[in-house]
Amino acid sequence: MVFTQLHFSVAAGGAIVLRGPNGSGKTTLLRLMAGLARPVTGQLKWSGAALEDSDAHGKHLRFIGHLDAIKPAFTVRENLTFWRDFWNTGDASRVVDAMEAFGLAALADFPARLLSAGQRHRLALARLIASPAPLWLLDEPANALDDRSLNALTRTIADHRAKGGMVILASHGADLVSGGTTLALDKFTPTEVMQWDET
Amino acid sequence: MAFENFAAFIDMGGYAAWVWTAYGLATVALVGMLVVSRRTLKARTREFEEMKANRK
Amino acid sequence: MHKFANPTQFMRIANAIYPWVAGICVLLFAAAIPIALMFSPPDYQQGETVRIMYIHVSSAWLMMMIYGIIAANSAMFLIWRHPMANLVARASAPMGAVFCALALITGMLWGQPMWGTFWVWDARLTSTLILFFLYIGYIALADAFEDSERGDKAAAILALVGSVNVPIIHFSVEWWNTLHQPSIIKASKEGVDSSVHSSILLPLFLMMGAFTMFYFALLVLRLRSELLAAKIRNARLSQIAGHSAAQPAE
Amino acid sequence: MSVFTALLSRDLKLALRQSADSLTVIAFFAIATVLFPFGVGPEAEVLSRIAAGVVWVAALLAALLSLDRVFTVDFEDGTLDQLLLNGQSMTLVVLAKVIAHWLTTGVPLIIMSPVLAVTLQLPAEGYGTLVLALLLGTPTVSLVGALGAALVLGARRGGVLLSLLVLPLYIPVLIFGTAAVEAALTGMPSAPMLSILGGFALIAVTLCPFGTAAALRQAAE
Repeated sequence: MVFTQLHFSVAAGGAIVLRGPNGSGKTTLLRLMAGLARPVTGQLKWSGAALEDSDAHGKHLRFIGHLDAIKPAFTVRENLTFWRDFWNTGDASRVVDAMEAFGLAALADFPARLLSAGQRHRLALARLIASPAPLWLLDEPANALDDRSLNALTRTIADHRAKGGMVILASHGADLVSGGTTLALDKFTPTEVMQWDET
Repeated sequence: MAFENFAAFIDMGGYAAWVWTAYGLATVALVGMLVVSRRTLKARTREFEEMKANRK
Repeated sequence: MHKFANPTQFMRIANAIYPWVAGICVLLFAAAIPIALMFSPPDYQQGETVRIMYIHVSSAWLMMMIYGIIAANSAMFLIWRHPMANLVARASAPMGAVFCALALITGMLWGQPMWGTFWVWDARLTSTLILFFLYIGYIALADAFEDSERGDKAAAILALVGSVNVPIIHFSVEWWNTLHQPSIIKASKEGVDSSVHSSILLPLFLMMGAFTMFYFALLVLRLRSELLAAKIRNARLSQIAGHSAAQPAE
Repeated sequence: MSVFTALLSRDLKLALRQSADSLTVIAFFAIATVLFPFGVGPEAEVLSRIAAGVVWVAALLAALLSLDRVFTVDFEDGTLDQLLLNGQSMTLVVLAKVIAHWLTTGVPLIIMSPVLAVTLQLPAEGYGTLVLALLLGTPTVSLVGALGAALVLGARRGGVLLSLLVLPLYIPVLIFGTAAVEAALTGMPSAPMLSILGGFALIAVTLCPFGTAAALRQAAE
């Protein structure tokens, strides 16, 4: 929507960091890659084949956006269990692993409405482990995280890539990946949403 | 000609109130749509021209 | 078909036929109005009130035709994402609502002298009323979003849902009507239907033609203004995008 | 199917935890019905004539009230984005949501309806058909309503707009729903009307989920 002439790809184990000022379209680009938005022109390819069916694309990826998709009436465990059951990848024990990885194990049976902003964000990130998928799309994942959680996230991303997973994340702060490609979005000229010829 | 004189035409066989109201409302509706549409078109043309002029 | 998807191409054709459509519209009105009001004979049962029928039926015809046009264009917009189809649907909707209202009001003005009451739960009037609500819903939904693209798509989906529903609603109301209506009104309605002869058909067709041409002529005008609105909006959007991208350099 | 079962059981569990929501809808249904005797007078003859229609209209309005929250909460907290990335089929997601809505509002309304019909002096012959008609008609109400709710996500004045969009589409259900009860009261067979209601439900279940899925997709865009 806001970029032209953007072309890139990510290989297994690879990572891309999207950088750019506010309004440069990092979120839009992530949502395009998730299949949540459709490009006006241009194509999304998975393993070399163009993606036609956005419904099926969902099983390739986990998307963590600004909204955490947490039900306050459920406990931490119930929130994670639901998403694991929903996507049905990985075994049930991963819910516990996920809570441990992001330091939520002690909070497992607390209702999510009691969590702080940082804890909620960690709970959202824990979905990455609870129900695995090859491609992670993370929108500003470092937001609201303390140093320990930041380390946990960095480690989780490194593990994921070591196992052949891919990560694309938008960030304007800390470096969460090593050896990834950086894509600076402010280089691409903004254009009109729909182009009309002058009459 | 279905009417003998002008008065009969206006009277519409006693149904003047209904017939003329219906035709009057139809006229108001059609002319109203025309006027409103033309006015928005003119307003937008002006706005567009101003935008173009400001850009240069 | 895809040639018409390009706004420039589309408007070139539309602007070329506009004077013809407008001219034919004026000619048809010039013929239809005197014939409908003066030269055609009164109906043997309805008397002079039959003259209301010419505009009533013409409005009713347009409200249905416009709904069809909106539904077809909504489908084209959703499937092929033709921007022009969307604009046609959006530019047509207010006109459809006005014709629908006109059909309702003239129907009431016709019903009062004929049936002795402004409103009867006659199948046609009831269906028209429901269609009017569908039009209002469509227009309200199309304008309910800050992001106009969302309004376009939501309204297009609604129009398609409506097009499946209109026949169902019509059938239901028709059935409900035969269940509940006393036979007097039915009889007088059949009186109208059976008395359709040429002296009525000529002014009716002229009036329907005039109304139809009026719609197409006005559609071209409204499309021009919708296109301008889209251009203005896009220019604003690109200004905003330009500003934010320029920020870090400053 | 994991998408369907997981989501359905989650929605039911949520509804159980927040059961006040469902109870409010039922309370509204009762209040709306009880208003009618005050409006038309307590004469048993008048009330029994309009009983079926009143129960149906009040049930439709109560269902309408509950539709607002079918997708709104999920839309606002980001759950909808994740539901769209289910990897199987958005239609399944929609079906799970609709069935959950029907179980948490449609079914309580059906259970409540005979009680309210008693206060409106509905003759004894009518109850079976009233419940059957509601049983066949409310799925359509949920299906069409979910479509409307998906369309108005994020709209200004969403609630009012929803009623404007959805109520005209409910008219066929209302017509045949009340006609079925009326037929039963006059000793005529009500099966034709009931089968038409079933037909509406079949049409709705084949078409509405696709429309709803499309509407949800464009709401997230």
